[in-house]
Amino acid sequence: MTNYFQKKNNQWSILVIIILSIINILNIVYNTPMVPDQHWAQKIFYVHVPSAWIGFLSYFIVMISGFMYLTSRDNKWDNIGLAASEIGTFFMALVLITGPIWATPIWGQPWVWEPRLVTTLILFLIYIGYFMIRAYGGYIERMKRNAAALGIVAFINVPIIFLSVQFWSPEIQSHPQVEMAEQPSEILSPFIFSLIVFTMLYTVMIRYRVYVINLNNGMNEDV
Amino acid sequence: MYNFFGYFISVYVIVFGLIILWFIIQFRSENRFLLKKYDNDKGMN
Amino acid sequence: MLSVQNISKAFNRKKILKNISFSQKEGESIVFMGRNGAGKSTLFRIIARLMTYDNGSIIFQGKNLLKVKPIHSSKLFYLGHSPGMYHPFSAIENLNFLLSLRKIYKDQSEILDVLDQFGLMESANEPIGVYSEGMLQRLKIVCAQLMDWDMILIDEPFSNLDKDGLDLVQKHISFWRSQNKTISMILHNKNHAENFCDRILTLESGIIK
Amino acid sequence: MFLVLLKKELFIELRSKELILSMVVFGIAIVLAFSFSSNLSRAVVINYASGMFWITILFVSALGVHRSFAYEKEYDAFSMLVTAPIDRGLIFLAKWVSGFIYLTLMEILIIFPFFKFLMIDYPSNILIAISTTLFINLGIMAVANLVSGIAMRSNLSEILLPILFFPLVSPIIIAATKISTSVMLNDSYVLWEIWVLIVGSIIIISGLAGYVLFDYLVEE
Repeated sequence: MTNYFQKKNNQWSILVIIILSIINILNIVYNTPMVPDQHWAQKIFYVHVPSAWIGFLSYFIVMISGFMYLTSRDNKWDNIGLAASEIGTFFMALVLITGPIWATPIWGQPWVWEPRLVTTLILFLIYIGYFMIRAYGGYIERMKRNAAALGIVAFINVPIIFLSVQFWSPEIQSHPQVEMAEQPSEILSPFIFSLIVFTMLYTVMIRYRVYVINLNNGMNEDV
Repeated sequence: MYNFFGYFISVYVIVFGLIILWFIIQFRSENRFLLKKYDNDKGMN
Repeated sequence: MLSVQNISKAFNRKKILKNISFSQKEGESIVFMGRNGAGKSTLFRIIARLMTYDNGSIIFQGKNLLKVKPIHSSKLFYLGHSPGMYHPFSAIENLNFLLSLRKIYKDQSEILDVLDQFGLMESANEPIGVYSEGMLQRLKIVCAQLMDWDMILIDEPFSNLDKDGLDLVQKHISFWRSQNKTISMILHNKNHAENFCDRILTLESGIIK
Repeated sequence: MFLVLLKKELFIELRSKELILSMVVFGIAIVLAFSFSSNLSRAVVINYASGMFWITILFVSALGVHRSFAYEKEYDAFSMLVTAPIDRGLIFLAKWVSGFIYLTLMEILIIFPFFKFLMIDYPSNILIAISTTLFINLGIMAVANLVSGIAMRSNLSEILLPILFFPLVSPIIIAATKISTSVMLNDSYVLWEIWVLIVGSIIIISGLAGYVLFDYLVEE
């Protein structure tokens, strides 16, 4: 039971991630255009949207692993579900922290009923309930089933929450970069690069977390 | 030229700081489990 | 009739049942014994599909219960510790509901005279919330008598029964056995077990001895 | 088979009348609280009325669905229901429809004091108002039963149910308030047609999810 980072390829992966992140930050700071009136605040976009993308991606993985766990009853899927939900909620929290910071310079007031932010908030609240179920769901095997079911229910509600919030606040001037396609290419390419780096970072994080969970479960089993 | 620079820096510090913090927490909890497991194995044989 | 192959179940990672396997032929009756917490009730609840299990398989009348729709286990009946009925309903309403759940249509007189046999006639119309433990136990046996099943799982049929309640239940169980029905029970004292079953299996910390 | 389960749900309520009484009393208490706090001008109350109404319905349905599952826990009646040879999704459907009936009954009793206490005049076309309210009740009860199916067996179900229920029901509440305000001001249908579609999609999705997931949730 060695350390996760004693294995050769894991060391390589974490090194690659560190280098790529540094390149990513330098790339964002230096060769992205300075949008006339937003100046530096616009550059938050390169971090804010990828972490939101990872949050929703990991909640999607929670749904998939929940579905697989319910059908195949294999503990492996539940570990993935737990790891994905933890990292997903971590990134959603990041989005909810950086959102208002980004909104103050651009729109003047911190919290704005913008569809994406509100969907993130609602999902974040649902996942607080998810971790409550994991803590108080009765004995472990049943708690895993309930958590998997909630993971599925939470994600199938994402499109509905997004749609209902979208129509609820059309009058608010929408997210600055809502039309991803028409962005000038020199904004788009660093954004795509940052998105890729964040996704790779996410894969390393989730593998590491699953390894630690297995260690934890393995340790309890022998007791 | 450097207006809103404060917001930019704070967001990046928060995001990458918390990610590094997360890795540190995982690393420490992993060591704790390995240590506990090592005591178990040592105690066992 | 029923074959259980290496069922195992864990609560909070503590293995309660470790690879239980046994089989039961038509008309054979088995008594499970073992001290409290050995996993007897858990095994019964798993067979009755009330509780999930980690691995293994249960074949009832040739069908794997996990893979198949619940309709196929209609001939299997389970009586647990708790009466499993609704406290606001009266005895008759509960029985009618449970019978219609299994698409069995019996006229009222038949229900009434079985209730009469068990001495529950005078309180048949009161909500079972006011029944005593012994009356609830008799009501469970009445329910078993009315249902049509090929195999029954009874969890401690003789608990908190008075003298003639005991004779009544014993009479019915031997009546069922004479009708070549498969019965598996959980009992605690030996002499009861002797004259009611062909085989005794003791469950000791998750393994069948 | 579904009718048998539904008949049981309705009879159990006729027998003890616990559920409806607690829902009505709780609803009236909330309406009283609103009417005391809203001594504002009638104009303000008009556009808040639908919000107040749906908040009352939200809390009352959380209470109601929790009560209806509490019956199953007494004497472990659920075990006989689960071991019966029926498809477990039917239990969810029966709970859903009986919850819908109770909620509608409760609303009928609440509507009169609600409009009187808050001095609001009734919406002009009653028919549309009633049909939309029933439609939204169905949506709320679908989510409520799905969530209580998940939280019911855990030992902290009283706390878990509201925590899980309110975030999940928030899209319906947004849609409900939008529909009710536009019904009150009787705008043309095309304006609030999107909200009816949203509530419809929630009903379909929660209903299906409940029907499929209940098989896994119901086993101990």
